[in-house]
Amino acid sequence: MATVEIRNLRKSFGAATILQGADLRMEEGEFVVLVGPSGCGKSTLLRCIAGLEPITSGNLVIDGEDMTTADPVKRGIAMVFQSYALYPHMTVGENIGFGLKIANTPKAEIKARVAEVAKLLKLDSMLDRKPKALSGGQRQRVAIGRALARKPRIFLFDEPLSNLDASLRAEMRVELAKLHGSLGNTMVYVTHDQVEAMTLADRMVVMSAGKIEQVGAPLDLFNNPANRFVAGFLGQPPMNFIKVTGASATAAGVALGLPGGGTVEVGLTAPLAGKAEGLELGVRPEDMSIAPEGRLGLEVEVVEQLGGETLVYGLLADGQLITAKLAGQAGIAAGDRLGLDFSEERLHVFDAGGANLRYRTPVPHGKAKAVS
Amino acid sequence: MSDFISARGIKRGLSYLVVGGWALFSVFFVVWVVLASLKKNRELFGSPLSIPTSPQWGNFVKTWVNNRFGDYFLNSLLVTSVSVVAILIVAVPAAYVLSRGRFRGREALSSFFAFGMGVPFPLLFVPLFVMMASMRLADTLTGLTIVYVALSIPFTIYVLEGFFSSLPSELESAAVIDGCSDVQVFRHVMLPLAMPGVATVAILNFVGLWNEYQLSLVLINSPENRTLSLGIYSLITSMQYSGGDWASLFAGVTIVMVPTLILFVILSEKMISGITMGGVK
Amino acid sequence: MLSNTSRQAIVAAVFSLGLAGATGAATAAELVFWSMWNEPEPQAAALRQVMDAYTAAHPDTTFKVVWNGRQNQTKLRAALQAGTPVDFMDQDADQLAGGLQKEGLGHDLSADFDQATRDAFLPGTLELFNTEGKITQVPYVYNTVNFWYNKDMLAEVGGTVPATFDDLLALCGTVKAAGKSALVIEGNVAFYNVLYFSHYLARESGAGALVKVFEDKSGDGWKSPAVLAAAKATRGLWDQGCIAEDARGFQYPAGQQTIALGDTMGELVGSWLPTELTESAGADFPWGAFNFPAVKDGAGQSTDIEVGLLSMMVLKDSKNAQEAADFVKYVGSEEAQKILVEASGVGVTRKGVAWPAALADAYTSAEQATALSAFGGGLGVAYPEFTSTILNPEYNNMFLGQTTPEQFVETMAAKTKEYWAAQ
Amino acid sequence: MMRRRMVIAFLAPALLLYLGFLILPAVQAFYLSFYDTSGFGDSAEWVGLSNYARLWGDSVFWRAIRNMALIMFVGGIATFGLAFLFTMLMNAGMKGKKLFRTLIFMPNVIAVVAITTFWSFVFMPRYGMLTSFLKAIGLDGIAATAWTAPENVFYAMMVGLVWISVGFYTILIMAGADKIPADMYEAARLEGASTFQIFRQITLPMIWDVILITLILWAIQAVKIVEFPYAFGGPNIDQNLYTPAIYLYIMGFGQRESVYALGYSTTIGVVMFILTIAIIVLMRFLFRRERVEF
Repeated sequence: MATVEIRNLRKSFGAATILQGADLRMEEGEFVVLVGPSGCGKSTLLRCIAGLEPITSGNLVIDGEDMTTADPVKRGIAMVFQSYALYPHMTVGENIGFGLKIANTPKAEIKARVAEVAKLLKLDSMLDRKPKALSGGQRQRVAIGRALARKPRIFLFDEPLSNLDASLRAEMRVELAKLHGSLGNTMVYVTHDQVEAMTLADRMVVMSAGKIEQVGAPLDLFNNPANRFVAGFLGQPPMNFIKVTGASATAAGVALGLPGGGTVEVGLTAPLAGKAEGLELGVRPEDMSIAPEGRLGLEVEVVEQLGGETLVYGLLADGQLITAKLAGQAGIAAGDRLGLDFSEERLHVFDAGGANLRYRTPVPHGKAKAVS
Repeated sequence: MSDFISARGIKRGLSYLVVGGWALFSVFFVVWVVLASLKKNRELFGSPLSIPTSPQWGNFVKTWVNNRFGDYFLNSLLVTSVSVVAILIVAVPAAYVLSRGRFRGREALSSFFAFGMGVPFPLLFVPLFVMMASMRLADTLTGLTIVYVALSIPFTIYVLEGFFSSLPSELESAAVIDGCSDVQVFRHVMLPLAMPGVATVAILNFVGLWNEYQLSLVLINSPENRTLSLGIYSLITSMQYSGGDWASLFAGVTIVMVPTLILFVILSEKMISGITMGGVK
Repeated sequence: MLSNTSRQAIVAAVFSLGLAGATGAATAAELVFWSMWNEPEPQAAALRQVMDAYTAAHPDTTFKVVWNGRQNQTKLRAALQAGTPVDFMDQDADQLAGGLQKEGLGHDLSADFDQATRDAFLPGTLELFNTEGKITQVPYVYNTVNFWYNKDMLAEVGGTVPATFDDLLALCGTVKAAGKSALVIEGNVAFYNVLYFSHYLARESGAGALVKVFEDKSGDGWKSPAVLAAAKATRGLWDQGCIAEDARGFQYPAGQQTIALGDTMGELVGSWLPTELTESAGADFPWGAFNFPAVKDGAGQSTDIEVGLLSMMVLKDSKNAQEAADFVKYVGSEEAQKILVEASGVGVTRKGVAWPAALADAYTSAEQATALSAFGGGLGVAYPEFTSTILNPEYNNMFLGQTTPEQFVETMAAKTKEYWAAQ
Repeated sequence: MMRRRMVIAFLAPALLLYLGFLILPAVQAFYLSFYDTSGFGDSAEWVGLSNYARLWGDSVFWRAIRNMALIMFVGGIATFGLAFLFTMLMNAGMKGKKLFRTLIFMPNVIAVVAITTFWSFVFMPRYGMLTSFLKAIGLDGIAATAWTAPENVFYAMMVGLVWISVGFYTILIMAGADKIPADMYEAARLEGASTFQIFRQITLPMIWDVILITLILWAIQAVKIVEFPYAFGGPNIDQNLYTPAIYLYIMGFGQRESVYALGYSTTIGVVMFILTIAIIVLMRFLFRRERVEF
């Protein structure tokens, strides 16, 4: 188990800057998920932690020791790759024991450790097979087994589930969570899939364009996004951003004009001063409800019945497209006119620069969650 | 519908005729050379398409013993195998570093090696001989081997670079994470994975050097150091003044041809898939 | 298995060690001989016998032979650049003349060859390639250029040996009437084909005519009527049916094989032909040879012949030049020359040593020779580059019908002028 | 991560051998091209660029260049045409593809001398196999052709050369084509494309990078070509078969006549080398095209 600290870490390839000064601290035993769209630099950050990419500037500290330039093997890490990266010329057993062999571990010890790991991952019957002869799920488990065998302080996962089909992915997600529970190691996990991120993470790190946008527990991020990017990235279907028709400061916060003539008044945590131009109202689809006298009028274009819930896509009075997610099987058809409403507490207001004007600064950084 | 089928059938048949005919011609060629080696000279010129009436096995005896093809065979085997092993020892690591390393001037160096493929070998004959002689390696199999290795480097590196660069980089990362040093990554992971490519260049170089005669003609004088292809060459030049014993020539050609053919029959699939994997990437 | 040479080297080494102990500064010499023969060839075996005989008589002198094959001189060039010690070597005389000898790398043997020794050579052979009275190469194998033919066939068709070029054309008709061809050529061997031209020109204008034509630096030498006549007459051999039309495509040695197969009566070529065809024609093939016939009103005689000699040369830088010279002299002795004839079936250069039966006519031709010149009228010795890159291919083009005799003359005149202008 | 030490250790042996035994002699040869020398003794004379000037006006050299160009273009069109044809036919679902592929490639592993002697017996007038074959099927008129007469001999040689080359290039091109996903072909078939259309519209564009590399390989080989025509020409090679490398060899190392123009001969080699580089650069420029991803 280990803490990992990243201080102002920068990474560039020639003229291209991939990471522009990341700061992050991961606690012992934490499951940290790096999430963001492709190209945001999350994999590069992971590879910098692993030691696969030299760090351009800044520091990497593991367990209080500066590891910025240390060899990967000295960092006490193991990594599971997207393509599993199993050695095709070695058997499953050799793959799992390879790291130990390189570390000159005695043969008997390697054998015992491989057997132990294989048992844990239910791979015992296929130790003599070559990776070619395994299914996708089995390969995935071998890749994890290989990481386990060396008893690393930190596990790194680089989109490990993206090559599996949907049902297997769900299954493996659960297994990973269990594994984390039983091992208790620090794990750093990269994905672009927000469902994986939400379900697995103790803490989530949302990244975009080489920057860390926000760090926090999944639900904190969902409920209290720092900016428009995080708000839009998390949640399915994504949050609606409604361009307001006008804004004026009030004693409590701001009064916003809605398409179709309605207004809404909400409190702000940040001063509005001078930022009234280009404000957007953020409403999650699931926070909307049907109300004939509601503040938003919707002309329904498409209705998706999902059984447990209903997705309604439609146009506001000024032609903006929004989505509403309604519980149950609502009897709505394309062409209907609906009134929608929402509760003020769940609203977000974003200024032209994307900052959430209703963002509440969380309790000072610390143990967001008790260590298990 | 039946029209359609028969038109297709004709087309299909035509494909087999063209491709099969061409392939059969290769077989015919080998069979003809072997048959020619069993003929009498008179038969050979008078009726090249006939089957030898009384096989002249003596042609082989004459070639193997009198023309010393037995000795040449051993020389060829020695020079070719040692050269191939040395080429691999030298070129495989270089190709690996050139295709997977990250250092300044890598591309330039890689092009610099490729550049050697454009050098016409006859250009090098005299300087090479003088160099060999000053190192006391002229007319030795060692000298010939060194030259073979050096001159095979550009092509070998070119093909192998293609191989190494086609290997997934995640395996390299995985090995690093598993604690491999850079040399261990090469030895335990990348080299075993590049084995098909290594086998291919080994075979290609073997075949090429086995049949090489221009360089050896310049560098080797003594009959006891001659290789098989020089043996063939001396049979051909002996035609002037001594007379053409064509049947023995074909016996010699058969002796030269058989090892590469056997190698080819055993390894053709590996060789062909290898050529393409590296050569065209 | 120990090879001959290495076994010999060991013997020599042991031997010289023993000697050195006994006599101090011994005169024992191991002569390094680079040879144009390949070891399995009978000529190599014969030379080996000659050397053994010599060593038997002169125990101090042993030999280390490198059997290089025909590219001997080229290989020697590289070896000399690298400072490899070589005492003596052999090669075609004309190639030596244009190579080592021209570069002044031959050891002068004049002092070693007294008049009696010189007189023992067949007429002209020792002098042909040795200039300014110096002897730097010593011919030991003698090839004459003649029409080599199947005597039986000549008798069968009822022909006689032609004395004039017209007789030759007439003979062609006779042979053709019998369904055979009188002559055959090798389409790709230009230096064989050019023999027709050089001979005809020599018969017309006398020996050495071709060199004189070329040495007219204006190029006008080619415009003399004799040149055009020679071109036309030799090209005429095709029109007269002397040579079968498909012979244009024969690639050496396919053409000469037709003689062995009984399709053709003969070929204008060196006296090595019977040896070269032994395998296909059999040892008892009825070989005959006659000289290129005379031309009407020509200045040359039919006994002016072209010859191909193989010579030995002692190298200037040899540390054992004297020993080597002694040996080379020995190669010209009756004893050695007889060994060569018997063991390898070649013609040799010493007077009175009979050539093998198949070469009997060649010996007569050599003995009665009134003038000698090298192949192709000797132009290739004096001007090898011009001969091999211009004359031979251009003549071959004309001879094989790709250009006309007139075009040939034009081209040669222009190229000759160009050649001299560039000098 | 690869350390500098390993990079150096892995590269050094190859680099040293390459520099010492290929680049250094090549540079020496280059230097020799400014001299007039027979190569015997020390009689080299500095002549500056006059060897190059002489080469420019040398009709034999131009004939060799012409032959080289013929091999490159005519031989190239034949070789690649046949290689494309075989790739197309074999990829259209022929059985025994591997066997055919192997047999077509086979001549490549056999010594050139064996192949050229075989072909000289094929083309030999009067008794040759081609003549016998044509006579056997009653085409006596064509059978009488002298295939190796001066006007034909170059093309006769080219037939043999193309025969070997087709095998090699078919393998390269087929392997490129094998990397194209099968569903692309299936999609095209569903749209009703013919075998040729599939080849033209799918295979060819998708293996463009392979084709570029094979074309460059072919061009390099065409410039350097020496063994096949030289061996085909026999001990006394006809000028009709000269390529620059053969001319180089003959000028520098002699044929029957004692021509020993070593300086001049290396000049030819230098020009050949420049030609190779120029062709590579030109090809890369002419055939520049985006690599297709799949």
